[in-house]
Amino acid sequence: MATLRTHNITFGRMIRLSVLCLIALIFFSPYIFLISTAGKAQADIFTSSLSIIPQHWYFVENFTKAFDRVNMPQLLWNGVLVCGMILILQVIVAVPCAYAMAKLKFRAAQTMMMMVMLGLLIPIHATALPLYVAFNNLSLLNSYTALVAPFSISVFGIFLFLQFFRALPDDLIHAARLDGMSEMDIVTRVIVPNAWPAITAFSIFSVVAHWNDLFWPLIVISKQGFATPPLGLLFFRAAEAGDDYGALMAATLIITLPLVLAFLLAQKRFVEGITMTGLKG
Amino acid sequence: MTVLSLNGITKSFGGNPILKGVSLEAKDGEFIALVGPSGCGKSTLLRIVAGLDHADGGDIIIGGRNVSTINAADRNVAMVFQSYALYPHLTAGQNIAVPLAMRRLSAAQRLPILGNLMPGQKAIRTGIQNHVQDMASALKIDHLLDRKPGQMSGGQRQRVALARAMVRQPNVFLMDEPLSNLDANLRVHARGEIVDLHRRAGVPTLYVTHDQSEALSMADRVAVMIGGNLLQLATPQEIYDNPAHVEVARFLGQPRINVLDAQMDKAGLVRFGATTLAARVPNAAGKVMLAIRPEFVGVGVETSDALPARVERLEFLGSEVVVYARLAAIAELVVAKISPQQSASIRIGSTIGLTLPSEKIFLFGEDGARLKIEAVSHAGKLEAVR
Amino acid sequence: MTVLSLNGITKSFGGNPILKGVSLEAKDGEFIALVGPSGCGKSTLLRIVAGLDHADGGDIIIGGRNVSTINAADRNVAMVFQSYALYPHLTAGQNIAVPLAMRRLSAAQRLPILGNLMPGQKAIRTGIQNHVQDMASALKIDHLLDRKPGQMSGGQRQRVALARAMVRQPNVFLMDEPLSNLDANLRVHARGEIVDLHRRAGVPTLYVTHDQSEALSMADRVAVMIGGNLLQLATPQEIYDNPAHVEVARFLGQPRINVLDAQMDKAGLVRFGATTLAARVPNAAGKVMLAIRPEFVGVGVETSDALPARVERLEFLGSEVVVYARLAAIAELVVAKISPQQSASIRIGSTIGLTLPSEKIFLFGEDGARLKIEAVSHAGKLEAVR
Amino acid sequence: ETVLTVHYPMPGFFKDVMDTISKKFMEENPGIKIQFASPSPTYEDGIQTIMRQAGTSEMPDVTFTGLNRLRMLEERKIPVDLTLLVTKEGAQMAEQGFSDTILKLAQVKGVQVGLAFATSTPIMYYNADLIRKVGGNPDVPPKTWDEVIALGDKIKKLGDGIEGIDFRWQGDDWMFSALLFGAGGTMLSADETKVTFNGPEGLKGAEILSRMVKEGGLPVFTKSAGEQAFAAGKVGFEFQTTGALRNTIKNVGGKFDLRTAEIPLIDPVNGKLPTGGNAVVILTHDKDKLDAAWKFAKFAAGPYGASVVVPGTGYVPNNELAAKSPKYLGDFYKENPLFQAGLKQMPRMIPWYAFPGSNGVKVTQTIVENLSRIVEQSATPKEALDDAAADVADLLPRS
Amino acid sequence: MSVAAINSSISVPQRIHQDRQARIGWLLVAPALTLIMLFIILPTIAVIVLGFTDFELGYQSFHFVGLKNYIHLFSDRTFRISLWNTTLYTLMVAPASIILGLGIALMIEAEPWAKSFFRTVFFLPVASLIVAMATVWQYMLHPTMGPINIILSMIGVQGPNWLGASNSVLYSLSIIGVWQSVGFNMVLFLAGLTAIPRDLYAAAEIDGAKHWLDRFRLVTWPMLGPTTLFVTTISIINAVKVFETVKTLTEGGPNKASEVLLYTIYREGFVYLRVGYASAMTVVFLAILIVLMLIQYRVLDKKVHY
Ligand SMILES: Nc1ncnc2c1ncn2[C@@H]1O[C@H](COP(=O)(O)OP(=O)(O)OP(=O)(O)O)[C@@H](O)[C@H]1O
Ligand SMILES: Nc1ncnc2c1ncn2[C@@H]1O[C@H](COP(=O)(O)OP(=O)(O)OP(=O)(O)O)[C@@H](O)[C@H]1O
Ligand SMILES: O=P(O)(O)OC[C@H](O)CO
Ligand SMILES: [Mg+2]
Ligand SMILES: [Mg+2]
Repeated sequence: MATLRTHNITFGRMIRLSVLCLIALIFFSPYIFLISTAGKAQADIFTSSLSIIPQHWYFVENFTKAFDRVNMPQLLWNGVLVCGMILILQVIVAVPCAYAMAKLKFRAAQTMMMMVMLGLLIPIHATALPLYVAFNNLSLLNSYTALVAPFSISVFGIFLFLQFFRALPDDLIHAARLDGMSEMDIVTRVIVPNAWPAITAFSIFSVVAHWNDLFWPLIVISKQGFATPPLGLLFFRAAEAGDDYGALMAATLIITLPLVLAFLLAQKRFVEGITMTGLKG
Repeated sequence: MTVLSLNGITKSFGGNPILKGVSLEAKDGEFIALVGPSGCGKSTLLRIVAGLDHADGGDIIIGGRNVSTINAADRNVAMVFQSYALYPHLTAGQNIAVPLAMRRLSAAQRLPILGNLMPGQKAIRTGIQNHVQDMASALKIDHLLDRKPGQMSGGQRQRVALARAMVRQPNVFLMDEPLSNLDANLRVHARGEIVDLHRRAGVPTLYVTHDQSEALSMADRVAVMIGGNLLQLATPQEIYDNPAHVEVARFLGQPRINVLDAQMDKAGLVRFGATTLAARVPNAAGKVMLAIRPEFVGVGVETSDALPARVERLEFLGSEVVVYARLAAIAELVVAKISPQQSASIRIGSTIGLTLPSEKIFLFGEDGARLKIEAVSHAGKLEAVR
Repeated sequence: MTVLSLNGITKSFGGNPILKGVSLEAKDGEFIALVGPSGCGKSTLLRIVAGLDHADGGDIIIGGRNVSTINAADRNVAMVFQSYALYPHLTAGQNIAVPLAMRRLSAAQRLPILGNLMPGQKAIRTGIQNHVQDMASALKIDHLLDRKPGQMSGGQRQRVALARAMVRQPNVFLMDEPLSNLDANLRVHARGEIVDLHRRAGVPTLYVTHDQSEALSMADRVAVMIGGNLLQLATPQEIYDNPAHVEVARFLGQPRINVLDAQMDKAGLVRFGATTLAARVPNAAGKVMLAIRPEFVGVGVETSDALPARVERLEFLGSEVVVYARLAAIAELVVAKISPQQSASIRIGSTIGLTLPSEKIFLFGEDGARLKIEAVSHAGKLEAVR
Repeated sequence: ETVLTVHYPMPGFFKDVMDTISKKFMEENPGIKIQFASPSPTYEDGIQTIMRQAGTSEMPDVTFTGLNRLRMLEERKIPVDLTLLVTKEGAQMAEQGFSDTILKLAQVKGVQVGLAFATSTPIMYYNADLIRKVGGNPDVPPKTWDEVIALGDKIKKLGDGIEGIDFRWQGDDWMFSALLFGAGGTMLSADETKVTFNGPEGLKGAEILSRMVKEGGLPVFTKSAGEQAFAAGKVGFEFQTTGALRNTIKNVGGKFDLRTAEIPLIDPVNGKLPTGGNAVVILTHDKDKLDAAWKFAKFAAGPYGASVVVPGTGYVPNNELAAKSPKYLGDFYKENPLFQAGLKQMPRMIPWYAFPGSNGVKVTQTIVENLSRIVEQSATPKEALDDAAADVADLLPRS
Repeated sequence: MSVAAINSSISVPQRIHQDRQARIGWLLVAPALTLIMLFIILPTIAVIVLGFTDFELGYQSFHFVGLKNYIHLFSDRTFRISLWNTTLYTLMVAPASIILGLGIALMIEAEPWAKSFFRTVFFLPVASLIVAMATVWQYMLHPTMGPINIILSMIGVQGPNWLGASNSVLYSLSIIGVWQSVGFNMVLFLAGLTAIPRDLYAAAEIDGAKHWLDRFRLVTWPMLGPTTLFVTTISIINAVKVFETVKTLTEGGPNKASEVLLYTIYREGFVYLRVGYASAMTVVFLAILIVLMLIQYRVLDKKVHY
């Protein structure tokens, strides 16, 4: 008997695979040039011929330069520190709030819902001016505080956790109350351990956003010591002012890689998390 | 000794009265099954007893103490949920330990890492471990203690949930359809286990189910709740043989009891269609309901003292056959339960004779309340008067 | 006339054989219930018949045509899913219309807006409307046609799902536990409806359930599938009274059949514990299983020709009582089903006498296959030899 | 120990230079420590950073500001007035190479806002290989715009994606000034009340730009695209600051024969050129820091600083001592002919015009935007200049 | 007595219970609420107030100027261009990234192979620093030496001056914008797809939906409704918020052809330092966002939820 469909190659699947591969190639092509350029000598980069394989193998030199010219470890550390602090604060603030909104009956829950909806609409770009003025007046510019504080609240996080918690069975919380847990116990012992898919999904959103954010660091940071990766890269780009692209691409690779690796590791949970949080709708 | 008593509990949701004054007393070690159709307020009542929800009116007294205003956590009530509500991130052992840890360890001792450094913490934890181990042995789940709920079958989860509820010797035990997630075979088996366990623990238990056979087979007393009222609270036998209300009669018994509309005159003659039953019921003229359980309906050939009926459907159930037959006189469907042997000669569409033994007949008034029949004019079968 | 036939269907998932060569024939208008424990491959078989999944081997013939390589959409098979699988964004009416629209309207006519401009489209749509209306009337869901599934109760949804399946007069009707999402009372009611509907439509039906009473009461024939094999396919009565395999006997009947390990010698003497049954079974020496249904186990006082047993549990079920008693001789639990009257004198812990009428006894070989008993040495009760 | 925070723009040009200078400075002044604030990518970014930080604790002690933005700082009274300090030094200043001409570069209305650090003029870079290919003689570079345009056209016609000219009109008004001043024009009238860049001189300049596009093979490049294309050997001429010389040499590598020459002037007699570059400006008012900062400013802008800046970038020496003394740069120019183009143009240098009022940045943007219309050929030179003039008039302070 | 009468519908235990929940609720919500106030609500109010002033960074004092900023906005050519560009950009990027995201998600979901490989490739742009990738794009889009134009010229097409010409710069930015956001939408759609019950597809197949397009129309598309709404919302907001690529690649040029709202606001506020005026722009920007969302939820929300 002929086994139909299942996992063998059909004509339709061939087409689908080809289309998928083609689009993937297009999407990936900037990275091909990124990697190739990171391996080229300065004089080989701007040539009129299209060569992907570097003529001279210059990876080591370029990476060395990337590390030499900017304080790459400092930059990466700043990125990790800032994203880490932001993420931790966001989760610590958003989880209890979302729990209360989802599972406790009290009037403020509705007010909060309005605030959250409003907050979702107001991007940092809109509030940057007064925030800048305020940080300026408090002499807090050029500090981790300035980088972290405005993002310590993530209404998107509250929204996402809210969706997730609503789907958690009430019985679980009832059982916990009967077992003698206080509401704080419930948050730390029941909610958080079970919110990992949502926290993972949120972490990716949060880290991607803040690791890549240029707008805010550009405004509040003028000292290199506090530069986040994009700011550092911007500086690096300016520093090499359109010439040492090899080193620039090497630096770009160094800074892009951690996030890509993180996504690779977490992607399955990420999709799961989004599914479970009902973010999809 | 009365350990749990509910006095006139009322509750409405958004103006809808769900509980209309429910009162109930459970004696020490008693197992009370609370049955009723879906949405009648069983879970609501249970949640109110647990302290997870609060009544609009009425009092809850547990062990002599009015706990109406007391927190769920402080009532020392244990509950098993339909969904089991095990903590998915904890192993079975850790799940069972939770209520003990919450009660025996101080807040400081419970802290994640710091807690380990607190004085006395070690000893208490060991105590809890032992206790959990004992409980697990009793429920034969020793081998599961290291598994998480996701790695257990429904029956195993249910046992862990039971263990978690029992481990701390609660004042009252509440169970909300704990077996409804199990498959049929396991369910029958688990019934026995719960009854055993209850007997050993001796804690008064309120057991919600909508499965009548569970209620009848497990409980010391069955409380039938319908439409927010507790219609009857009695032993299974009493409630089955002597239902106080037509809804109770209807709710219990599979297949359902036959209820026929009838008219009763002052003289005590009950008529339905052209058939008459002479009974003596004090002050009860008017519309009545005549009810008889399927297993008491006699099925035979058409004779003069049997009611003729046409067979519409036969349901073979292995050890018995259910006959659905429509009475020729009043076009009402009557259900009879007979043995397969008896049913051998019966075909769909054929006419049979039904007899309704009058001593097995219940009469209910128009409001559904049971009418006590003081005497029936003649023993034996319901007479067909043509 | 055979309308559906399956020949040696095999299927494995990731090397695990799930179906091990299932063959089955359904005649026109026949209602076949496919029962078996969870995970035995019932749904898989159904999905293969529907064309949603494909067998590794074997053929499916529907209406004389081998459809093994044909698309689900072209098999003209209707299916009702356990989850009902109604389209949540469409009203009941639109849901029911889908299979008609898919078949009657061309791809162009189905286009969202453009479709309305296609010639002939109006007339066909009206035809579909009428058809849906008729179907809805037949199933008494006229009033639901404008509601979306989210606004309907379980029972209503189930009826809409039935309507969607029936509306296009399929060659074969497949149902995968369509009642398992309904509550007990509704379930019993819905059984009747489905049987009725089936009778009117006259389409051969494969009905999957793991509820034995559904299978026994609804089906013309019952197919018992266990571990990927179809162990028996026969009428309900036949399958109950004459199980071909110990698993079939175990699966059907509530409470479960009693199965006792026994030893048979060449002479045909069956021994279990110290008890002997003299039977004549050709070529069957060695270990055997002796089985008897609970309703045939006689319960009485301890006499010399009864087996003494200690009562461990009594389950009152209203019209009957189930007695769990442990045989004194071999410490095996035996279950008996008796009437409440009979049970009146029985107490937990007391000793009773059990009789096992030998003509009601089944013998199964070690492999589970039924052993035909050609003759029993003496009629009457199983003799207790001390 | 005094710690000085120093901010500078365009690290691409200056990072190595700054590192070298500060190292040497700290060696010579052990009591002073230099630390760098995050450099700004451009002059415009630099001035914005300083203005945002003005008066806050974030404000650096010393900054390097584009010469055209000194006025903006001065109008907001942000920097320290160095006039007194200069006076106190007396003759010593001149000895150090700070001639009056040089000092003037960083004066606004008589106030010494800073000391010129690096100065530049726009020069012509060209690809000798391409010129040879079209039959030109690379040893005799074009002297007029017409010649440039004619050669550009020929080069463009080589095809294969080769362009004739890259002219750095983007970013700010500096290269436009080169055309305008080269024709003898000015931005505003002498009393700074009227816009004059749309006069006949300006128009000539704009027309040259337009002709470069139409006839000379000047494509619409972004700043970096043009640089990259030139470095790849795909462009015949490039007009931009001499400050980019060192980078260009690095980028070109051995790919082609790179040459430089003086930029053509529309009016070869009276034509002038804007002075690019930046000045070191002291922001701190703290007594100790001010002393240290003054020391550093003199050091950086002094002969040693210049001797580092010039070879490291391509800027022309702003210090007369450095330019002449063999101790500093005397020999360098002999050995590096590419660097001479800028040097030769020094006599024509006049200040890079700084617009009055608070809208300076916006004025510059307005001019650039209108230039882009010319380059894109979406407006005639006249239309574009008139529009720009009208907009700029609105942005000037009303008096 | 009257107090008791008013509260008669609520029993004492219930009130105690409610109070307790409210107290705990407030406690848990308090940090979030404080921070929302501090970092969202107050600054927003400040922006609105500043919009009525002539505040400039660097100058210490400011005056209230009434509606002057707003009146000026109407005649500000840059602002108008910026508004128009942002609209165009959004109209290009949002639909393209939604459709591509959906298409890719559907193909990946249907494809048993290399799911996570494809997922990663398409998500890569989301996870990459746009500042960094901008440099790559600038190179890719180089008019003469960029790989894109070289490839185009191989097939005999004269590629446009992507980022350099005012008639193509917005398209170029849009291409980058789509490239950047498709992966994000794809992930959301993938999540939405996994949540669709398999039974519905089986039912559709049995109902005669032979072609995948039929099944898509009958099941996938309607079931993805809520996801699509969410994705649309996010895509529009993100498109309206375009900033990084403009800042790093074009600085709004050439000739304002890539001037977009946020960049204009940024320039007014942090480059020209005219905070008052920039605040007025911000208020308009916010108003646009809010109106967009309101329309979305009014119009679409009813349609997608069942
Ligand atoms: N929080 C609530 N808000 C509004 N109505 C509620 C709430 N909780 C329960 N109800 C309503 O109260 C009624 C009783 O609910 P309850 O859960 O107690 O029924 P039940 O007897 O447990 O039913 P089941 O057998 O289905 O579990 C139902 O009609 C339900 O809709
Ligand atoms: N797509 C699949 N991949 C792998 N294993 C599968 C798949 N589908 C079913 N199975 C396995 O095949 C076996 C039979 O599954 P099936 O759903 O047919 O059982 P069933 O008899 O319908 O059970 P139930 O009564 O629980 O519905 C199960 O063990 C199941 O885990
Ligand atoms: O680089 P500089 O210092 O020569 O200044 C010139 C202009 O900034 C170039 O546009
Ligand atoms: Mg309930
Ligand atoms: Mg199944």
